[in-house]
Amino acid sequence: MPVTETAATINGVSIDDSFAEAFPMSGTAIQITAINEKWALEAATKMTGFATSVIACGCEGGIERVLSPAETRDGRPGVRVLFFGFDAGGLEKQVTTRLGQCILTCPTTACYGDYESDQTIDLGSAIRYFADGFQISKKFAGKHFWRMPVMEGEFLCEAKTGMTGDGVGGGNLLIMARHVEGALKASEAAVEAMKTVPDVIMPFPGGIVRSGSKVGGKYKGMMASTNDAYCPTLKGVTDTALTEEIGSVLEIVIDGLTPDAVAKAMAAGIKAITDLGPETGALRIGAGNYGGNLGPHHFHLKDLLP
Amino acid sequence: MLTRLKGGHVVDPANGVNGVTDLYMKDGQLVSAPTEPLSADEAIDLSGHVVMAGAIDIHSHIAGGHVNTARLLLPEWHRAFSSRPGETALSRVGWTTEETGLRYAEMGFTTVVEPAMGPQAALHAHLELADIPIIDKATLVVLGNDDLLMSMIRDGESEAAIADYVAWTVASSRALGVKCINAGGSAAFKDNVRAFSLDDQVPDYGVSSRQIVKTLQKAVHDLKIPHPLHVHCNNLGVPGASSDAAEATIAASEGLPLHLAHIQFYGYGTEGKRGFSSEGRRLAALINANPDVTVDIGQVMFGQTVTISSDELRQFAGRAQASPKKSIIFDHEANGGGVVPMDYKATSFFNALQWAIGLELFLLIEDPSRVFFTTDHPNGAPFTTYPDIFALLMDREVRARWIEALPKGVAKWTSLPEITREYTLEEIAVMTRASPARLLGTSDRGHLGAGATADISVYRPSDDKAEMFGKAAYVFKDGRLVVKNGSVVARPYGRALTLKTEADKGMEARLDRYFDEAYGLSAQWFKVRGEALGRETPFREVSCL
Amino acid sequence: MTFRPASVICRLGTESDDDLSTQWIDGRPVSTAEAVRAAAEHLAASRLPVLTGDFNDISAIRAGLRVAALAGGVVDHEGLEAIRPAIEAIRDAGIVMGAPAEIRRRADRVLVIGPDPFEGQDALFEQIFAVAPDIGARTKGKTREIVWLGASEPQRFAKASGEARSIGCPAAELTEAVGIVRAALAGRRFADGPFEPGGARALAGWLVDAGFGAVVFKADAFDAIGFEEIAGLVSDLNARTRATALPVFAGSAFGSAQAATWATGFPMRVSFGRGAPDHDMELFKADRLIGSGEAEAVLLVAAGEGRAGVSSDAATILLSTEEPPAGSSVKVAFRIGRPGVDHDQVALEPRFGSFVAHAASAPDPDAPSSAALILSMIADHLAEMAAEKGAAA
Amino acid sequence: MTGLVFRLKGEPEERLDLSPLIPERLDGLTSSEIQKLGIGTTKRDLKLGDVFDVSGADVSDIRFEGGSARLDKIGLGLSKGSIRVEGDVGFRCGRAMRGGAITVTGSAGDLAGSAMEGGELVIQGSAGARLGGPEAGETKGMSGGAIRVQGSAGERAADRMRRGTIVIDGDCGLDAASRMIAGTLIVGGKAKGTPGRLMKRGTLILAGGAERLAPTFLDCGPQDLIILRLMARAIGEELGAVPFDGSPMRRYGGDTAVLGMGEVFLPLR
Repeated sequence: MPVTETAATINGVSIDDSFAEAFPMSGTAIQITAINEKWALEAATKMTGFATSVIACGCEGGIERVLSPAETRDGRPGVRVLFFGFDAGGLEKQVTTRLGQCILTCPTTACYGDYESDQTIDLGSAIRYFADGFQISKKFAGKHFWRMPVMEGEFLCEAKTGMTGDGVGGGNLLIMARHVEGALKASEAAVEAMKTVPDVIMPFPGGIVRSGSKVGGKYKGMMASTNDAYCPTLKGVTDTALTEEIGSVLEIVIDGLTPDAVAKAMAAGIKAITDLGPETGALRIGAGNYGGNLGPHHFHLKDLLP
Repeated sequence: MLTRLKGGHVVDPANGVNGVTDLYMKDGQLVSAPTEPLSADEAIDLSGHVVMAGAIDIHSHIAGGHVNTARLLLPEWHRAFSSRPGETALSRVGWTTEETGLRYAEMGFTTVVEPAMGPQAALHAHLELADIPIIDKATLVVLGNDDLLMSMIRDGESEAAIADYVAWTVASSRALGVKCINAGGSAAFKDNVRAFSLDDQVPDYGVSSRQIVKTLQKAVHDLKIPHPLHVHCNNLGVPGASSDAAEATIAASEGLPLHLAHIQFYGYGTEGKRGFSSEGRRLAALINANPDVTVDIGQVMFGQTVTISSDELRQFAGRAQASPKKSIIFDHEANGGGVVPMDYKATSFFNALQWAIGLELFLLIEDPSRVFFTTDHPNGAPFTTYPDIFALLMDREVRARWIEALPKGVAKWTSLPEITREYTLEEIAVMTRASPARLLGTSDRGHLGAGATADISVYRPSDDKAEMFGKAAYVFKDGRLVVKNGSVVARPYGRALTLKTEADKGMEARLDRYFDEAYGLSAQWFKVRGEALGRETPFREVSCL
Repeated sequence: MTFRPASVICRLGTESDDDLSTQWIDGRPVSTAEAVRAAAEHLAASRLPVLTGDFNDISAIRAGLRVAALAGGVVDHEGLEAIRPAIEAIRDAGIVMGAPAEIRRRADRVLVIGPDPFEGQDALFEQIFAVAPDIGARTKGKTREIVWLGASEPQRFAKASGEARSIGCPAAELTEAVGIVRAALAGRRFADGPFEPGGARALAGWLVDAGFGAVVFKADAFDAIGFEEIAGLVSDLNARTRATALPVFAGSAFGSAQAATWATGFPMRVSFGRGAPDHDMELFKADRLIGSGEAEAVLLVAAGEGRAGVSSDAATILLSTEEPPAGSSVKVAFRIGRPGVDHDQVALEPRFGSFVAHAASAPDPDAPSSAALILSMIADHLAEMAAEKGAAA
Repeated sequence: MTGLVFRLKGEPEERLDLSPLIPERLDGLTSSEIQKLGIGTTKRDLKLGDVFDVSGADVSDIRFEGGSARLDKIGLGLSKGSIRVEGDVGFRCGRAMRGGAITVTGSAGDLAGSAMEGGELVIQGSAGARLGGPEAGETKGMSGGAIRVQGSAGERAADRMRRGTIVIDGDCGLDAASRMIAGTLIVGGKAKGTPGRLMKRGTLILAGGAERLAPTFLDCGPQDLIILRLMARAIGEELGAVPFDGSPMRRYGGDTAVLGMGEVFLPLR
């Protein structure tokens, strides 16, 4: 039975002396604007659909936040969306495919790069041929755009967006509670707090994943399988990480454009969970790792306490 | 005044001289050593220097309508272009008549042949030549796309009649020889034909390119014009078809002398994934095996230049590759032509291979008296690149450095890296002095024997051959010192060398009628009179064989 | 027929056989040598002299360029402004062009655009249009069809061998008319233009179906864009068939421009102010230089009646076929003979598409010297002055 | 270190070639070397010291006190630093510049910003013909950077323009944007003549309207386009307020005589 030391107990919530082990990913950000927030969100939601885990979805993506008209490039309501992939090539393929299917198609949208870097991936440059020779390239004020005539009017898309190879995937918190209601409440509070942190997304449904995983499995070809050490139903028969009072565990996975952004998000999550307290929320906060030998980024919970 | 040129290393293969000896000149001519050596009025010490006859360029587009059109088309490449910061690639060219003479003289060249003068532009060409200082000049007049010649062949007129027409054209235009450019190709292009080979027939005439070449070759031979027919073959620059055209034309020489121009542009095969490979080795072998044939190279060098040619059909095709993107194409009566700017890039696989093919031909053609030193100025490169080419021929280490810098994969497609030959000074003198003079029939030059015109170039020996041949230490033109330490110190005007031919009276009358009836032109307009050129001695006549 | 030398090889005659009635300094008759010396000294002393006029003899422009080179001056031609658009269009975008002699024998369809290109050039008109095409497998024996775009009547083309018709078009909209023919040729759309859409498409089709089409126009009747548009039409046509352009140049400017091009690399408005030739169509315009005061000396070559008028205040050296006007700013004046009449002349011959040496039609040993000779003498004197200066230094 | 100042002594008798007076070429020269720079255009071989008083030292901050329409080639090939001219300039101001900034408080002659590739050129007065255009024979005009003319411009502004932005607050002369290859020309006043002839691509925003358009320009109707808003905003931030605000304009496509991928925006009215 693994022994987990407690690093601290805050407002009755105990925090493991553990760390989240995270991996480098290629990341990027784009800005989607539309005639109103509804259509910007429609496009962003579609584009980030089925983008929970890079293993099966090709990328991890999510809405970072909704942007006010004052914050967007064209003065319309917008959404900032982040995507992460294993490498630049894979990321570009996913982003441009999703761009073509979900933004190009969506009424009134425009799309801009929203990450400054010398390293870039194509946006409009990749999908411009849809315009069948009627595409127009515009370069001004140091920016390059493609304009594509569409039935609704004209789809405007920046040629490229910046990308980073130093993004971080797999920051996480494990939220352990007496029962599922408490775990969910604590997790939701944490996700809401994390959403205020720039440059991060929580790619799973509502930001939360119940099927936390370990590497590999007994069946050939499975890259990941259920994290049995945290499954409450297996508490007795497996090498569990759970104590008796833990009846349900949820996980929040965080991808960020920088390690710092991931750390800030985790800290915000911990604060939200501890603020909620053990009665309505979680009893304990842990983090997932693989012993520290696989991922270069180690986010120790004790460093992130409120 | 007798001048003694003392103690130089004289390289004069025409007279079998290769060693330190004195030369004497008087009244613009070389003379035999006087019995009393101290009798010279003036002595110039050339010890430690290499002394050769003035160099002769047999194929360089230096004057005439198309050359001037190229100047007109490309003001932005001119040296003096008002506001372009820095030097441009073409800016070192002798782009004006004035600079043409100066730049050639500085390298020790004293005779240059403009190889493509249309009969209708003869006065224009000679006006420009008259404005080129220092050097002597000559022209080849272009036939082979003209209605009259093709009609005469079609109608089975006698060889004598055709020869009379050729003689009239040479005499009227004050040419030194005859050139034939993609025989029938320009005429066919005017009938919307876009590809034309040796055995293709010109529409409306039913005469093949081969027939035209053979007919002209025979006429030139029968007229005892020293310079054999100067042929620009069909399909220039077309991978595969170009080398086939050269091969077929070489085979067609059939025992009579024939000169093939800028053979490099025909050395293109179709192997490899780019469909572009070297046929240099094969062409060199063909030329080695055909002693009737002489060639000049038309070496390509890297940088901005412009192609100037009366091969209207190929120039029109080349306009797609124009860089910068603009060109001028002419539909003249008889010949056409085109001016297409070209930027040969060292980074281009194609251009790099073109460069290599030219050098392969230079180095694999064994007899230096049958291969001539040209870039087809400015088609392959401006003539101002000559010093670099001398270095490439004379120094294999220089070649190795250039090959090293080529794009990856080029070396695989050429035998150039394996070739170890280095041209000797004597071979250079054969290629650029003795043989060109013999080829042109100008026995007064190309050598340093008594009676020769005192056109002499003196070089300071150097391991850096580009430096040595780029700036002559001294150049004498007609015995007068015109260049010292690579700079022009005097700029007299030279003359145009013209052939002493006489037109048949009957042909004269026939052509008066023909040009009037067929074209609404006066035959008199084709006749170049020296008085119109405004020089004291515009011409020097060369005898037929 | 003889051709009298008229250029640099000539030297001054002796004072005794000199005609004192053909040159003046400040209105005072002087010897040729005196006048030449005064002209040379004046040019040498001036900051930026400008040579202009009609230079209607290639020998004269060659000598004039030499004068300018030696005097650090500018050379312009009074006819240059008219052909400037043609020069600019040709060098900016290129052209496919043909010789009249070839068009005569081969062109089965001729599109004439704009004002009558053959006004004052009857011989050129005769040369091209007196006969039907007689060579070319695609053209021989065909009846030549002529369309004149921009005329209400075929006028002179009614006399041509073949069939002529006209298509009206306002002069100001000719470039646009050519533009819509190009659009029609490429299958692109166009709005209502100077002639009806069906007409534009029909004209485009007619051109494409030619065996050898010719597009003939007055070289100075269009601005540079208009010229480029016409050249573009011919270029477009050549992708599918054969066609050639014939811009018809009048006057001596284009020939002079060609001579300037071989001598300096540029087709005039060339300055030797800093030694090497420099080119600018605007800055080195004679009128502008004189008007602004940047040039304070002018050498004017004027042939023909009423040409001797000198309007500027700049000190002028005048070479004129007329007597110089009294009381003008003319400092040194030379009476010159008429090229082609009193003297032989080298000029661009439109029918030939190249230069022709014309013998004097009425050679007169007593005629005043040619402009070429006077200019050559001035150049020689400038060269001597430079040599003396060099020797002194 | 104070900026380098060239004070014009008086109206020069001849045109001056001031192309040597850019930071790249002045750097490392002593004051007396600068005085001896040849800037004349006639055989008199005029030196800089004959025409200007020189003070200051910082070559990256050059100022001309006093201008003249005879001061040609100011900032030719400039790649860094700034040049300010208090007064007029002659031909080719900022030609082929690649970076840096030039401000002219007066007016400029022909070919201002000719074939420029980068940097910013501001002319507070008016500009002559061929603003941003190519020199004789060149196949490309302006290919980058930004030009603002607060007055009007002469004929053929933006000829053969390939990239970059030109804003003219006043009118522009005949045939603006002729042979345009790409890029953006914005005109606040009236565009005279027939703008856009032979344009292949590129954008003309003619906020003050055009005298006429050729029939090879086709009306595509009123368009409400994000790109207009974006350009108004981004170019406004770069060069100051622009004479359009991104609201709908009428779009024409052309010139179909050539490629037809260009566009002209005119006010709805």
